[in-house]
Amino acid sequence: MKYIDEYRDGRLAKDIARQIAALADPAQSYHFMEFCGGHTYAISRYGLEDLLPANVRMIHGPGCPVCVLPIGRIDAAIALAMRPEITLCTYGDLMRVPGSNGSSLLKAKAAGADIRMVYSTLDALRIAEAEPDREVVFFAIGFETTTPPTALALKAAIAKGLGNFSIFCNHVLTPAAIQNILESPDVRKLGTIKIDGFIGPAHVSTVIGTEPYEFFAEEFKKPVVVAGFEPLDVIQAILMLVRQVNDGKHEVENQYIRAVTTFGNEKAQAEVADFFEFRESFEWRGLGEVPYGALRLRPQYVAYDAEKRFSMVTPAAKDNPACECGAILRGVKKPADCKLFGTVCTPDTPMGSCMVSSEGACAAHWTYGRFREQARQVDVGRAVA
Amino acid sequence: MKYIDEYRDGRLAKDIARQIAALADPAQSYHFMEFCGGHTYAISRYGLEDLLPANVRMIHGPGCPVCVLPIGRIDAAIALAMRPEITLCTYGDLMRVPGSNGSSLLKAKAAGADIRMVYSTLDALRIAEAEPDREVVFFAIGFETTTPPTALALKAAIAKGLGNFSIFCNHVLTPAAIQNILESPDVRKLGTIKIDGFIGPAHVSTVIGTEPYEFFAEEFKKPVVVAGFEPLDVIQAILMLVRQVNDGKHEVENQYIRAVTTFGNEKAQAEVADFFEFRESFEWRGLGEVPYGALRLRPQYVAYDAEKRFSMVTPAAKDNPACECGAILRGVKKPADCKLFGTVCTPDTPMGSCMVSSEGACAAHWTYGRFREQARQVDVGRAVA
Amino acid sequence: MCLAIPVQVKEVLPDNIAKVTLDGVSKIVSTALIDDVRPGDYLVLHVGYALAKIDPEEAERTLALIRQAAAMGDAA
Amino acid sequence: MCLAIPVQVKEVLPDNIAKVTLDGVSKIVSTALIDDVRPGDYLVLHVGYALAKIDPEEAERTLALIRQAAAMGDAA
Amino acid sequence: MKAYRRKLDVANGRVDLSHGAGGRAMGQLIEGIFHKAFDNDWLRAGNDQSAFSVPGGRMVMTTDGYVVSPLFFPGGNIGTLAVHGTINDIAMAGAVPLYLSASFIIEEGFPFAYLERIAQSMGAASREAGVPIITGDTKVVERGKADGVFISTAGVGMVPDGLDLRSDAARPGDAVIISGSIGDHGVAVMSKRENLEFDTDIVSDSAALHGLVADMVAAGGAHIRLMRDPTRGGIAATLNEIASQSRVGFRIDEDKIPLKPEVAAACEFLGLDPLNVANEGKLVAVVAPEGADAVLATMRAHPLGSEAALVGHVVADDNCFVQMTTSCGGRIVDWLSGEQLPRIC
Amino acid sequence: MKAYRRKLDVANGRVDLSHGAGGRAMGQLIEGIFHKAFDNDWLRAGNDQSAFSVPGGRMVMTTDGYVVSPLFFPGGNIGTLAVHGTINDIAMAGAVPLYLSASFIIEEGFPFAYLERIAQSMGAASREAGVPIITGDTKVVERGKADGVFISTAGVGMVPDGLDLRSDAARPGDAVIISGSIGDHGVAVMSKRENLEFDTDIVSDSAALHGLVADMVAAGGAHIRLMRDPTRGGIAATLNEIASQSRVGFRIDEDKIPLKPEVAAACEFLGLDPLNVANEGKLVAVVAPEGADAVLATMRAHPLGSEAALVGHVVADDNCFVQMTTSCGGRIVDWLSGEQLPRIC
Ligand code: SF4
Ligand code: SF4
Ligand SMILES: [Mg+2]
Ligand SMILES: [Mg+2]
Ligand SMILES: [Mg+2]
Ligand SMILES: [Mg+2]
Ligand SMILES: [Mg+2]
Ligand SMILES: [Mg+2]
Ligand SMILES: [Mg+2]
Ligand SMILES: [Mg+2]
Ligand SMILES: [Mg+2]
Ligand SMILES: [Mg+2]
Repeated sequence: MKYIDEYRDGRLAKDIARQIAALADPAQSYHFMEFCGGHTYAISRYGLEDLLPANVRMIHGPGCPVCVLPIGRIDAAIALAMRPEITLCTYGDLMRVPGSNGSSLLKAKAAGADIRMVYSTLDALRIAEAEPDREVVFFAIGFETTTPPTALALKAAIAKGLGNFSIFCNHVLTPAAIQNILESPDVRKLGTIKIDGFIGPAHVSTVIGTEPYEFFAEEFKKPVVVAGFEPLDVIQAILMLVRQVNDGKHEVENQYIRAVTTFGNEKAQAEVADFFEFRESFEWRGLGEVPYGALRLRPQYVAYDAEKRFSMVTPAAKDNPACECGAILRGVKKPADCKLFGTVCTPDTPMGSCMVSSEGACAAHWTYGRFREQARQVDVGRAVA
Repeated sequence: MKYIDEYRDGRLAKDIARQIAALADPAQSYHFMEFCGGHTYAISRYGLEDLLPANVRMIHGPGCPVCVLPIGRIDAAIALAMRPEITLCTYGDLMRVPGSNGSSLLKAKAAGADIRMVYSTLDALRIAEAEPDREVVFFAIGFETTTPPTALALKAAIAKGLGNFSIFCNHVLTPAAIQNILESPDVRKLGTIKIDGFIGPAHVSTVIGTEPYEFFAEEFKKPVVVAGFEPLDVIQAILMLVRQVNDGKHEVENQYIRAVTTFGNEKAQAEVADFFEFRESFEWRGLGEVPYGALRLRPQYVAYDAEKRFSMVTPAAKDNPACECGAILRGVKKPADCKLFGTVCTPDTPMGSCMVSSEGACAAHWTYGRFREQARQVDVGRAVA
Repeated sequence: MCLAIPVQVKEVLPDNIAKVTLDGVSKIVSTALIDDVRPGDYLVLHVGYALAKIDPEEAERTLALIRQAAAMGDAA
Repeated sequence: MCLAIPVQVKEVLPDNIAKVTLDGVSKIVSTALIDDVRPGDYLVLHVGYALAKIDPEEAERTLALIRQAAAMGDAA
Repeated sequence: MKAYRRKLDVANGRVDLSHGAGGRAMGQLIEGIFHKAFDNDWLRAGNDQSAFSVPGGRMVMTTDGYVVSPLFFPGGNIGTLAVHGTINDIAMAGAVPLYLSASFIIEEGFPFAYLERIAQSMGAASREAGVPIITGDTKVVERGKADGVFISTAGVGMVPDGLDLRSDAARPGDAVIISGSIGDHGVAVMSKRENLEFDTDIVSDSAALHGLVADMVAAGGAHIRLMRDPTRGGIAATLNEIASQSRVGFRIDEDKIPLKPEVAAACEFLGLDPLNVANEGKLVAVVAPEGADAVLATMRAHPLGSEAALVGHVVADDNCFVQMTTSCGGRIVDWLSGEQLPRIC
Repeated sequence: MKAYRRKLDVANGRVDLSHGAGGRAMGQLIEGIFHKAFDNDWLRAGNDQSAFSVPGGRMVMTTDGYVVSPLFFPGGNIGTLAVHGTINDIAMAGAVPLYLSASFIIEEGFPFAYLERIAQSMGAASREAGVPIITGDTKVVERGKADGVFISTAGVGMVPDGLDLRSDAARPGDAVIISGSIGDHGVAVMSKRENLEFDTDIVSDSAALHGLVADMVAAGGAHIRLMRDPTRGGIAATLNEIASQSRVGFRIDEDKIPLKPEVAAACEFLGLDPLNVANEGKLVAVVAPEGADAVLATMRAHPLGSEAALVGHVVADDNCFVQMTTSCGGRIVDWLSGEQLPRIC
């Protein structure tokens, strides 16, 4: 697979890792946050942690749109889907996300809700056209990457005069979240650790470009390397971050230059701007309220806004108080530090947001990496015995 | 089963049969037509033919509302049922009745039509109430017996303001048909045989009484005995007819006096009269056009008349030209005289009206009595060999 | 034609409805076409509606006539 | 986040639609967010929409940098 | 660090698509409901198939799919049927049923509570019969693509040495014996059908007949020509099948056929002939004349055959007619044409 | 006077409710489509069960329900799956498959033409495998209560003397061998699913593996610990099942797992892991180290095992982890959680 296989070469990855080890100052530690779930996934899936020296540590950020969706939004979607006139279209990722009281879209479907999994917003549009008697609602989630397809669907629905199509908008914004991680008042409550740099999003950046990260790099004096999602992309980005730290720099670098430009896809940005506007504040699961952290439909498209059209309310719903997602998403704790991890909380029965999608920090660690804890525990156990 | 078992006593039947044999003049033959399929069924089901002397012969009349429904009406019902908005409710009897080109409601259902079998008009009403988005059409068939329940359903639909309920009316009238058998121009074409008397309908007569038969008895000089549907009822009625013939009488007698009165159920008649009026003419399968042979909804109920509401057309459709139903229904021929009988035409693949319902002359003979032909053929064969 | 059976009224219910039975099988039916329905009455039931009352005396009389004809046949 | 893959344009179809392939698997996708799509182009595909073009020269440059870093690590 | 598993919420939960996807949720459903209910080591071993030893000889294999609606009815449910029906098809060869398999196709949304009730009934029926369910399969299909649950069972059994019952073995003169009253099952099921609802105390006759059959084989094995359980299509279909397969006719006597008054009454209500109505715990045996008395006596001594009756005989008839003597004369008993529908006329 | 029967209009006709009612229409459907397609004397005998002789010894029985959607896909259809899948479950015990049963649950309205195509494929698959379908059942349910057709097959087979493969038999040090490339079946089916449609030349690997297995048993019977066909849930589910049943772990090597580029590409499109994707003509064998080479060589000599590969080993691990070495490091291979869904992220 061109542009995939070349970037998965394990030998090169190991060589670069050796170079990282050679460059990393043994007297100091390097903490880098990969904001995106895509990077978290690559790190876990390919076992990149095994290659890094002990003093280079990756902190998994909140960058998974499924994980960050608050329970209340899931509850609202379920309540909507249970209405007999509604057909709720959703990406498969959302089906198993837990709402309150063990509910989920998968279970709502089993209980009779008309919920259809779609691969693309185009499928949702097709359903709305084919079944004019149904109220077809597209459950829109995703970062900047996924928003333009929603905008185009809305545009097409308007062009076709599809009166039975609407959008439950949950699109969220990356820069706002990164900023929140660095400056939110919660940081004090949860404690924080030093973050020495960021790996910036791959596909979000194809849309928004590298320019939006300049502010952080400057304001918080942190290097940012925008990187692709393949293992070599990630390991190269880590090398670039180590170099910046060693050089005392805090620049925005672009490792994913084959697909990301400085200003991104301006056509896509324009489509989004036509239909969406900022929300003043939006709850991110695990992060709390994030100012300007999400989008909603512009007022002139109220007829297509499912929240308005169906007077949806987002019930207040609490995460499990034992869940450490907040601290994990800020790098203060690791998944295995949570006492629910791997006991009551697993991908089959997720309790917190980080266990929801395979890109969540806890899920990635459970699915791909938990043998490491185990190996450590076993080793410790043997040493003690 | 009270009022059933007593009238099925085989010993008594045999004794009465002997009395018939004793009374029947060996020098003459007695041809009686049982108008009703119910009687045809009883004769075949209980093997009453085995009991009668050779010179007393029963001719099976057209009295089965399923059998007499013209192909075109079935075709029209199928065309209606195939419309996506329509739910067609029907008694189970109609499901297998053949329309043109091997079609049937059963096959239309298999092809996707929404067709529901109901036990009662009440069920059809319930469906219309429960599914307000469906256009629920009740496929009404039947003689005077079955018409009052249709009238009550219509009354209830009006009272409940059920705008999605309507009736495809195929209710037919017994006296008109009997008259047709005796005087239709077809009789000349098909030939006819002497009919010495009629067994009059059981349950039709609970509604209309015995009075309507007075006209025939008088006009055509034929005795009529209204009789119940149990075997003893039938055999007693035959005895009564033999007596009348022997006595040169042509009266209306009432064997079924436990349930039938002279003027019938006047309350039921009034309900029918409120909602229905005569059709000037209506095709009976096997008989052709019968003047005043059927009912339709009165014009003020046009909104409930499926024929009007859905602009139904009854396509011209021909029976199989080899089918002898017309002659059989007039007693000119017997089922086994038809060359299609038992070869291409069986209850599984009926070609003509008489093979359709288990009360049709051909079907009853096939299902219950065909071993007699066989026995005769075998006997003949042996004699020849 | 016209499948109909004799059933006995067990219970008269509101709105022209009755519970009827035949040998241990019972069903709810409409009696809207019949006046003065009482428990114990026998009715002729067709497609969920009672069409007529059965007159027990006439029924007995018919049976008596049948038996009488049969006796004559038996003798014959 | 944001599963996206590099696909090659096989055929440009009317109405901002293209047929794209990845190793013998092809699919119809929307190119409404991209200008000047041509057969042979590589695109980044996400939920049925192309989001960006892949620049082959930059891709080669990145790989060269990676190999260079690796060579240094290998030597290390 | 073993994964904790939340208990199946059998009281309130429902089957969803994950229960058919081959992952942990499916494993939990199978263990929590099926293994628990069927309770044997074969299943617990968790192999793709189950093994057993046989002594060598003639075996039989059979299968049936169960799609009954409603799923629960007086006297049983789809699960008891699935066990009894397949055991009976084995027993009709005179064979000793040994093992069953069960394939479940479940509609998304089906309540765990119903599934457990069905599985428990199956487990109980299989234990009572001494025929374990040793292997199975579970699939889940989307809502609207099934009707609650469908069950297909298959079974194997061992035929006693020297016994060879076949549907073409009926000979003129043979006796026709029915093990008990007909139509109970069909009437019990129809009494709960929407739109037909009527009240009756009739319960399904669903039962495993292999015990009765074993007694019959012991008493008159050499004389038994063949056996059939008259399920779909009733006695009428069974006799017609035998007639055409053996190229014979039947002459049976209506008066001798055991029939409960309530079943007769329900058939009057619905316009059905009890001869066409399904049975799930009855058998029809065709027995050489010299063995008829012994077989009948043995049947009557068994609780499932206490009302057994000799109802007629096989006759030579190239037309394969099933003729029946009625109270008044004679008639043919034919297959039912088309679906068994309530009629108005 | 035998009743004439109009020919089944296979080209244009559809299954209606009468075809499941136990009357003549059902008989005609069964004879006209199933008996014709499966073509053997057991079925034609028309008994409720079919008989066969066995020599005595250990037998296996298995069942599976088939509900695949779409019914037809590149490389096969629901019928070929129903034959291959059940044969394979028998073969996984090292057994010689002998006989199959087939239970059909058909949705009202299903075209005869499709049913015949499916039945013909089953007949061909069963003849090719030498495993006849000797007994069956047909039910018809109302439109909207099934999904075209469901098929449940069961099968029996005879285990060669001395062989005892069990899911708890894997031991540390054993070799893990896969018979060929993974994920072909799942990708072929998904390529035809509505909303997912993509074009690929990939065809299902659906195949009967008992021939391959017989060779393996002949070459290294004593060394084979167990075999599994990695169907639903893919290789990942199969290895995890074995791990937990044998209380061991696995260490496998991603680079060694045979995977077609098109399958890898389709999984990239859909966001799926090929390890979770279903196979229908592949097996995983766990083999004692001393037998691994011989077994692997034998497999490679068989057309269905020409791409067989030794992909890893069993390790001692109380946690029963399936660990996989990737190009860059290591990871766990876990069961799939929930349904296999295309993902966006
Ligand atoms: S293991 Fe579960 S509960 Fe604990 S932090 Fe992770 S998601 Fe939250
Ligand atoms: S046998 Fe069939 S074709 Fe012939 S007269 Fe009777 S119904 Fe008509
Ligand atoms: Mg069977
Ligand atoms: Mg059933
Ligand atoms: Mg059976
Ligand atoms: Mg299985
Ligand atoms: Mg049977
Ligand atoms: Mg199996
Ligand atoms: Mg399947
Ligand atoms: Mg299997
Ligand atoms: Mg069967
Ligand atoms: Mg298997």
